[in-house]
Amino acid sequence: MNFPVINPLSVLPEIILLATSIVALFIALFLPDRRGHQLNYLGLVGVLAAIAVLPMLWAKVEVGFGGAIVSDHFALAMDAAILVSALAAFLLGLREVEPGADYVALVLWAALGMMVLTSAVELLSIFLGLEVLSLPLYVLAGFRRDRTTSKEAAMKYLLMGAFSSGIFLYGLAFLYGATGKVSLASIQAAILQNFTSHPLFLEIGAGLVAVGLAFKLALVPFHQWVPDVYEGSPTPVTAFMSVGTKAAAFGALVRILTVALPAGIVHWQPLIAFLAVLTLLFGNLAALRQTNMKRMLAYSGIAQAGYLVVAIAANSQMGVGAGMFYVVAYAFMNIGAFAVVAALSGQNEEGAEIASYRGLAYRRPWLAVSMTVFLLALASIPPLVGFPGKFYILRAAVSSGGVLLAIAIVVGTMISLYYYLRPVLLMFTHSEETESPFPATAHWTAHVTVGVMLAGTLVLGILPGLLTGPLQNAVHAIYGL
Amino acid sequence: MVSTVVFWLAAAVAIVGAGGVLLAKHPVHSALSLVLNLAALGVLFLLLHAEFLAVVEILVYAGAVMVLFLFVVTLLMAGTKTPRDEGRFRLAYQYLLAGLFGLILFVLVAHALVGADWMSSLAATNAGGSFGSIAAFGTALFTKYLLPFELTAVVLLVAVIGVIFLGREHGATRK
Amino acid sequence: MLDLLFFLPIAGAILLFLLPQRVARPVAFAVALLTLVVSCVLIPSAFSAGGSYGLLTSVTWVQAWGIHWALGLDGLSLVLTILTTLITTVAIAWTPSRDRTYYVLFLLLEAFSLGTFLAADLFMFYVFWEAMIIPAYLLIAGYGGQRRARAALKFLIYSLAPSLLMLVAIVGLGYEAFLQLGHWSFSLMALRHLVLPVGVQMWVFAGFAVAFLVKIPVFPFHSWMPDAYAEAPAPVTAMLSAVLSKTALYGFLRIALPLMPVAAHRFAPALAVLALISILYGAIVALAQRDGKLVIGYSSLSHLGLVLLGIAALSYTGLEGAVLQMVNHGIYIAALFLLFGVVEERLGTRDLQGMGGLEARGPILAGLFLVAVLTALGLPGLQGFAGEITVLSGIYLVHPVWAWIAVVSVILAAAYFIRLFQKVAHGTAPTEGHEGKRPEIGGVQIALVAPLILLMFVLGFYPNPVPRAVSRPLKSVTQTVGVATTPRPAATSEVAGK
Amino acid sequence: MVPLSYYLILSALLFSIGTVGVLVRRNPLQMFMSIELMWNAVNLSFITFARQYTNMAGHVFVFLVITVAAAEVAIGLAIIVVVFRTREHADVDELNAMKG
Amino acid sequence: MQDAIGILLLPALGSLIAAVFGRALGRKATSYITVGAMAAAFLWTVSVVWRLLALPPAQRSFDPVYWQWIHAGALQVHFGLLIDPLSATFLLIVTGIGFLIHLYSIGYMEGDPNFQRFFSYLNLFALAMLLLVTADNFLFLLVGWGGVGVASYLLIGFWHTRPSAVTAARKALVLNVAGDVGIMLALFILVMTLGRVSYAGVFSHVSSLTSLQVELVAFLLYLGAAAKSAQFPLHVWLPDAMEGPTPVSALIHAATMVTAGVYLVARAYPIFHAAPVAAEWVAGIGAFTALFAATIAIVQNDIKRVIAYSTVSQLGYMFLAVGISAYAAGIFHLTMHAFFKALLFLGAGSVIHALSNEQDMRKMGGLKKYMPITYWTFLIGAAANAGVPLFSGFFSKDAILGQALASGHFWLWLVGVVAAFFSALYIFRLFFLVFHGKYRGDAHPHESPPVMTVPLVVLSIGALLGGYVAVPGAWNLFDQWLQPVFSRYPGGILPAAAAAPNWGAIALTSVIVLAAVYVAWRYFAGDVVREELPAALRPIHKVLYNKYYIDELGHAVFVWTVDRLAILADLFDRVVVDGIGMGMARLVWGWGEALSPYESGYIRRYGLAVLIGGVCVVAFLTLVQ
Repeated sequence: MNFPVINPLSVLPEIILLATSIVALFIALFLPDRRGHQLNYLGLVGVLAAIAVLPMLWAKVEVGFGGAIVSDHFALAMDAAILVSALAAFLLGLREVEPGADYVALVLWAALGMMVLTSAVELLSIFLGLEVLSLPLYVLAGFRRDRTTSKEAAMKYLLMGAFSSGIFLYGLAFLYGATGKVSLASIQAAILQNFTSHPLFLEIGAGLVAVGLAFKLALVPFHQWVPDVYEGSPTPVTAFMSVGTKAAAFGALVRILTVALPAGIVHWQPLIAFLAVLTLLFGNLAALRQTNMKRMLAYSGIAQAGYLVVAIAANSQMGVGAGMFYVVAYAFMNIGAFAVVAALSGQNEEGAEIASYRGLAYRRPWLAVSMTVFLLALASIPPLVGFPGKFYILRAAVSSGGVLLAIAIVVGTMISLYYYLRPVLLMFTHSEETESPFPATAHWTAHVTVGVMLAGTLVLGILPGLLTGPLQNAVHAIYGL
Repeated sequence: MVSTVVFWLAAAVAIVGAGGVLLAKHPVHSALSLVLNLAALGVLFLLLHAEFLAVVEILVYAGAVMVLFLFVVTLLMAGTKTPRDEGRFRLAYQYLLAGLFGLILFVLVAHALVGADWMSSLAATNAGGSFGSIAAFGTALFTKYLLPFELTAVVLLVAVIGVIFLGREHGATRK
Repeated sequence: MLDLLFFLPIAGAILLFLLPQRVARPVAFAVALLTLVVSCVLIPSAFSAGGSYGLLTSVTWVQAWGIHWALGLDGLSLVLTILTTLITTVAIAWTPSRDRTYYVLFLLLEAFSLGTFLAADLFMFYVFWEAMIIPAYLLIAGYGGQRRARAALKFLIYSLAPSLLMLVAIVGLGYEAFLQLGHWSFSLMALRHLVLPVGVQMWVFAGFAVAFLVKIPVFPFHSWMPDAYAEAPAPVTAMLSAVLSKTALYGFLRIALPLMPVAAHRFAPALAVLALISILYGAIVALAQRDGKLVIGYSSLSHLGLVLLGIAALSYTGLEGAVLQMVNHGIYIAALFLLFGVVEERLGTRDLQGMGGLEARGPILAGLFLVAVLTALGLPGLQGFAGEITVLSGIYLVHPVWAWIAVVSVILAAAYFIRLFQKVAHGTAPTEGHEGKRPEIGGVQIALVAPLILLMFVLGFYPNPVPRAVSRPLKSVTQTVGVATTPRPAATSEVAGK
Repeated sequence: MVPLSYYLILSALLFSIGTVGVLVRRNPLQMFMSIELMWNAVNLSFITFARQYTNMAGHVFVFLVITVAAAEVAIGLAIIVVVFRTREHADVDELNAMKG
Repeated sequence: MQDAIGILLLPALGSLIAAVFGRALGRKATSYITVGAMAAAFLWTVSVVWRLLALPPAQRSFDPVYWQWIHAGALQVHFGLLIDPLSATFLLIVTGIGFLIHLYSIGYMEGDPNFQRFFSYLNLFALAMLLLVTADNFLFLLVGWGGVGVASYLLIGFWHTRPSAVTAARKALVLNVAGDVGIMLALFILVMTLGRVSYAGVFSHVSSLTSLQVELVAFLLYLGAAAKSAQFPLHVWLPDAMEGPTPVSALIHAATMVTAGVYLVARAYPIFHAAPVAAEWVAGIGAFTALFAATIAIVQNDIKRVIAYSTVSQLGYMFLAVGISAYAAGIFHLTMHAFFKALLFLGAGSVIHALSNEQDMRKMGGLKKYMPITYWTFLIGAAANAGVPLFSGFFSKDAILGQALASGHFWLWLVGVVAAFFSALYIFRLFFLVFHGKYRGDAHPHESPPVMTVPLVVLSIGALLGGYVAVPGAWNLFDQWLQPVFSRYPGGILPAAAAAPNWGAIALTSVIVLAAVYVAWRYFAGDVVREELPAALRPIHKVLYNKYYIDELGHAVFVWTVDRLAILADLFDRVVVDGIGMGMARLVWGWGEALSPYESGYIRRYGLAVLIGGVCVVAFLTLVQ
């Protein structure tokens, strides 16, 4: 037997997360339950350690497990976004979810699954990554078992998730069936050498795989679970999965579609473009009428996914770069927004009703200003990070001839202005009520999260060049596969 | 020749089992139909030289998993009750559309499959070499596909911890 | 030095956060004044020889996207820069606010407006263009009148939504640069070298034009204007009308015309039609307003329509007149809004029916208001006339019919402005309420508005510095647009720009 | 000899029946069973393809799918129990507290 | 001649000081400063004229340029002053009569709370008027033009608590601005065609314009002139302008501003010469206005209104003159008119002042014995206005009529003669109603203070003797004085002017005028006012009394229409324009709402969407390719 070269470096962050989770579970055996929440900090440390090794790994592309997984720049960049969102899950989790070892372990595993999904280059690992991502999230969505909405979220997520996993799996089967290969590189090679058993298999496979990932990305019409699950899940989990899942699914979609399945042969490009337009229009329109902040952010997230997918539809290196940038941008602004919601919430999501934000600027100026910044960033107002993000995507769209895509983005953004800016207006309107619905203080970790996200939103907004250069390398890396 | 007969028999059973899952009123009946379906699939796996997987399918799936299902069906008193009738037509055209698009899906995929001419040339017998053997399977699993195999460990861990968490009496263990 | 102009107000805004509330107003004023001084100090350097800009700072901002932090100063940006700093200085200290944030936002508004005028890179132009809207929005939303929430949101959406089309246009230009130059670029100077296909020119121009037309505003894109102008506090309205609207007109001169000359020719008739409608429509609607602020607001619609018409004429004289009128409009409209703000504050209403007798009870205020009104209605000898006559003759040179139509508004302007003044100043004072407060302007405000009043006279009798300052940039615009300008004496043989 | 495409068509049929099952059943357990049906239909495809290419990857895939399915069932059933233990009817249509 | 600008600066300073420091300086000091400024300006003017006279006639023209006003493309304008006999004449009128009226105002406005402001406005007016007449280009002419309009607006509306004054002021301003627009348009044509706006530049290149262009320019200039000089049908603002204080009426609405139109036509004579159609039009409208206004004046009862219509009528004569190219005659009449009309207004002001602001002539009468100085000076003014032989008006009016006849405009001459009859009739009707008969009012009439009577006396001397600078058949100093101006470019001198006076025509007019005076004496010198009229005359009286309903017509056509249009446009703005924007917003919102049912909360429905979406995806990929 020829054992493959495992190359632990290629999965170093994953190993760190896994080790941390094991340690957490182990410690939990000896820790009194009331101190269980301290494990949260352990999780934090684990994630920080994983983040810390990313720059080390940046130097060189590491291939592991006989080519099943690569730690290239693309993967590392996506990992960063995922880890940041995992960080948020820990930082924000202290108050709402009463975390213990189980919470810590589940979050870490979900993050692990996400990271595998973005770095796996072979169908089996991709599938496993998707499942490792999904299963903990089903549980996490229902983590507040005392809340009907949380349980309902778990149920909906589970059933829809398993259903779409089935579809995804069937798609993988067809990709496998078309070429007899499971590694993306060899699939691509087979396609390019016209060595496919039947071209339609590729199309079916690409379609079903896209549907499965579109489900995770919350593209219309596969998005319907998103508002319910985001609303019902505990806020830290929502923050985590809204960003992490999208980053992971984006990574996988990029690897499978733009890298493995050349758009000239497998005709997914118009499809993805259509889905993108549908998604961003639908998401923005549906967000208009929301009264619950989390639900509004869920629809906003759908719309944002639409923008993100435009980057894929551009089917170019620039598009991939734009998508990566946007994922990072989205991580900062979206987590930031959820962080403010969490900071305003105690046990019971007091911060979810938009109406209760009235006059916030005069009661909690720091949070109100931060929220304003995040919402403006989501509305892609310069000089906040959402703007260069969207600029990059527009650039990619226009340069691949997709002026209509660009116009669609613009129309979607126009619609979005209303719902992003109405809360801002509300926060800056003097309120007659003296009674604040929010708890008087927030946990310090929430403030830290808000601060970090604010810094990211501003710094990357003003100096997008910090990211664009490295991302350019990342794009080359993925195409150099 | 035998294999042809076995295929048609197993296929028929599998379809019947699937139909049972789809149509049976009581969940227990559905579960039993699914067992039937899985058993038939096991037979088909055998025909395709996947002896090990056939065993796994029947042992793990038809055995362990379905027992778990039945266990839960009986655990949930509510599960034995059928859903209220008044809600049946709440999504009236759901049935119509689901059936229609299920059919379209099948037709689309089948259309692609029928068009694939290479399919006819398969010899059901000896594919040669060690294909389908446990040894070959094990080799593949532990060499080329080591990473996914390792990941299943995480999946199982998730299952364990998740179920422990969910099964715990709420609020009993903390504070 | 140029960067200083932008960062000074930004630094001031940050500083204000750290200082106690009670010094906010003087500090904000000092910062604004300092900015004004800096902008005046820069006057000579705007005309130093060399490239198209007299002063240019350029640092790579985002390498990968070909974006530069580039600020450029030439005569055109100079006059608008000084206008901005001047109006800000006057407006920021106009009314005392109990809230430090007010001044912070005001300084941010100044900084971003300056950025828009100075940007030598389209990306930067867009960034400032959008960023500018936010402080304005918050100023309306936080400090406006009764219906401010609706007004602010309307302002915001009307301002931001069309700007996004401009963003697409900008990206399109960048891509064209990539196709032709081999690298992405948004530098105005680099983009001038492009030879854009007509189709591209058309849609890019359209993208810019829509954003600009809404911001100016021009009929039928003006419906944010009545709400925003009416509900915003007077100094903010002054900024909106005096400075923010100019950014759009400036955009036409700086970007739309020189970069898309063919499209400019094709779109000019359409722009002219909209401008003509605005001119007459604004004037007619102004006649019917009961809200004094809206009379001024609709007058602005009419007057800015004239500026746009001057631009659409694409003649050198028209452009010179347009810029002159931009400066003039900025000064008198700011004065009008500020002074009317005092009236409103003292009488507690904007309804003209409930006013009157100001001439007897607040003669100084009435006198200052009169001067501003006369300037605005284009009284010969005051500053409004200089711009009006130049822009109209510029239009007449090319399209006499446009000028014939536009000139009707001069008569209407006399009618509605005099109606406004008479309602405010003449007649007897309303009998109910208001007896407590003497409707007279305060000393500080007199000192603040005095420079504006003075400028109305000075620029009325000696407007020449403005056209002289902008002649080089505008000549280069007309050269690009390729319109044979009027026969000019030999002095014009020196070639400006590229 | 039965052509391999027959297996695949059978697989497609079972998959379609599974999807329809998910959409028409209201009992969460039956929905879940339908999902299992889908997954197993896919398994059949994998094995068929593996047979076609005499490539063990399909087999490994099926093995992994079965493992994951087992784990998923465990978690899924646990969630179903948590959700429906307190309810009278096991009807997913009753879970619509969140919508719009 | 560089220093001629001082004439402008003096009133400018006076106005500024009175406006800014008036309150601090007090009434007395303010009046000294402003009146002093006018006096100094007058003396300065005299010195300028003196120096002009010292030069040979052909060199009596100076055009100092002070600064470049604007240099923007085609528009290049310098600020410069043109000092020649024509502008010098106006300078003399404006500063001289202006000084007298300033002086008079000290008495008249005594006790007004806004005394200082009044003088500031008066000086401002003087500044604008001086600028108007000395500007060396059309643009600065327009500056002065607009300036006098605004000063007039301010002074008409000076008593701003009177609603009628406010309305009258607005009417005056809007109509004046309408006239400004005419000049602006003319200016644009000049800029476009000649690239010049200076008089010298334009006049020496008139020949390069097409005849259509030059006619258009002439008509547009005339539009401005007609608005300012109250020519039919733009005269409607002038009678209403009598709402202002009487010195204002005297200065602005009689002596100076309203004659600016005549000045403009005279100044632009090369253009009008090249535009015969426009010139005929000017003359025709002038003659018509002379008759038309005179008929109205006969039946009015308000003393100032009569004089106002008289002004309109006299302006008609002047336009008649300049229209037939009898420029010197027109300016001559203008000058004489300045004397006697200022005199009449100030006299009327004296009466009104004496009667505590009573303006209705039916409540006057018999004032002869209370106010002797006013009576005698007024008599001179009335005689001059009527054209009674040997008074100044006689000479100037006959110069116009004579040249009309000589140049072959028989019908214009006839209209002028008929108007002369009415002129004499209305002014002596006024005179007899006010000063003869029995006093019918209830105030206590008294003679005005010297500060008011001295100007009356001075003006009456002018009205009495001014005419003798040009005695028909003997000498014409006035023509000689203006000759260098009108001979510079072709068309300034009417060939007929040299012809011998038509003694028959002069005699005829004299007889007609004297007949009119007799009729007036016969009917209006009695103790009571005759109210009853013959039945045949009643409808005519009604039409005349209502000024031919021109005001009503204008109101209906313009004011009413524009007001309705404004209200409609405002409605349109609120409902349609705003509605479209808001409607789009609501539409988008509606789409958002419409999506709501699809997010039903039912898991199975979500699954169905996934299936349908998935099937569509697969169908697209497998079938569409």
